[in-house]
Amino acid sequence: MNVMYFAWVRERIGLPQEVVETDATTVAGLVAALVAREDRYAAAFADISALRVAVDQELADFDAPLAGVREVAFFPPMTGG
Amino acid sequence: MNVMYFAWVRERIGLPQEVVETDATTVAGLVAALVAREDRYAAAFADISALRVAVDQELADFDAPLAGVREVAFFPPMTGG
Amino acid sequence: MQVRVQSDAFDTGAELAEFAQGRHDIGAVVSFTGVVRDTVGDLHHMLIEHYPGMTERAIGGIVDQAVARWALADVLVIHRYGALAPGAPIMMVATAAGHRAEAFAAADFLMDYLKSRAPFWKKEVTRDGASWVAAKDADEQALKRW
Amino acid sequence: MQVRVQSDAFDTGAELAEFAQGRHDIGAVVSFTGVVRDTVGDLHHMLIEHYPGMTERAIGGIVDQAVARWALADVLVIHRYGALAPGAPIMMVATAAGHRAEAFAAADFLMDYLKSRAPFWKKEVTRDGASWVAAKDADEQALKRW
Repeated sequence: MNVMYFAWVRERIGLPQEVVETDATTVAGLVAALVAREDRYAAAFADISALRVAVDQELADFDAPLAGVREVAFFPPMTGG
Repeated sequence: MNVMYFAWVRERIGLPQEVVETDATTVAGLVAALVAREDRYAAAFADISALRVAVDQELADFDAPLAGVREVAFFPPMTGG
Repeated sequence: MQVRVQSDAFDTGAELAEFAQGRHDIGAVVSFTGVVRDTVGDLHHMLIEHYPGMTERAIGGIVDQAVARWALADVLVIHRYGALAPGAPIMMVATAAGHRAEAFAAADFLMDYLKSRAPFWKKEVTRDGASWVAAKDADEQALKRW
Repeated sequence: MQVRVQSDAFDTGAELAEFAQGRHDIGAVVSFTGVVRDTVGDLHHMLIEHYPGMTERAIGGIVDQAVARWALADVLVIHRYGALAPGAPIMMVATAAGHRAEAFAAADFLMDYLKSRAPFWKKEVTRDGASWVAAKDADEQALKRW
């Protein structure tokens, strides 16, 4: 699955997107798997309440299922307009 | 004093403004004096609740005093914008 | 702050392009344009009558209220009178502020007050005759929001 | 209805001059323009990041909601991304409707949702460094109005 990072999440992790192979069944499971990898992921996901997630380009919750999902994106609250 | 009429008040009375000599001490007194003059005034002032009045270019009530006033205007509710 | 009462046509886009131009301290610009509307398709033109002198005074007072109430960097009001064709801009309001809430609220306020407290009267002239546009109760009610 | 997400600059005045042009069935046009604000005077530029694909989808969904809710004759949304100079327009919204209440409400609604539900992120670059603009609680609260 394609995992994307935006704004300061992208900066902390150090890349805009990557392909992730995972057995995780929910977004929260994916976050746990990423956090376990390296400190930079742990730093980016330290405060999950400061983050938003989109699943296949729709805003979702962290308990959203990953079955059939092609793209997950993590980012801070949006500041458009 | 200068008395002005706008919109359908002007059309009913048949003129945009006139100089009126009056002993009336309030706007309501001025209206009574005008209504006593001719039918066209009576027609214009038939329903006072449908009219608004400005005294020296400020919106006022019908019981507003006329002492020192130079200009009174009668018109229907405004439809600007 | 600028108020213009005129019979000449104006170009909303050109006015807005000029408005608050080159200012770096504003974050939000809101504009409203009122247009001659011909719902049924029988409108020949709209006639707008006004009360010279009182018009400028009334609009100035309404703008002063808006400026006292919200932190506005600039305000523009243009209102036409005379004969206007269907589709023509009747009037416009523009507000500039630091943030969007102020710019929106001030423009909305200005419109509510210009609608019911600035001495303009509209008459619709169709092929079949002419009639004065009646003020709406809703417009008078709208003033109570502020 | 038109949505454009672009790095190119746009001219609010020119866009508004084109918008709903020649239509005789509308009475009210409201526009909002968001401008790069430099309050302190130290801003070099603003960087706007976005999520291509999701951005268009999110804005389209927000416009659909507005169209479902108010009787709108037309809607325009333009939002830039990339590096923007102080004073430059970031984005604009325009709404056209029969009456002012609908045009104002729809523009206000679109702005509240674009602010917090369209995937854009702003970073301010000053001489001293760069920092991401934090979302405001008030912006999230504003959504509850609708």
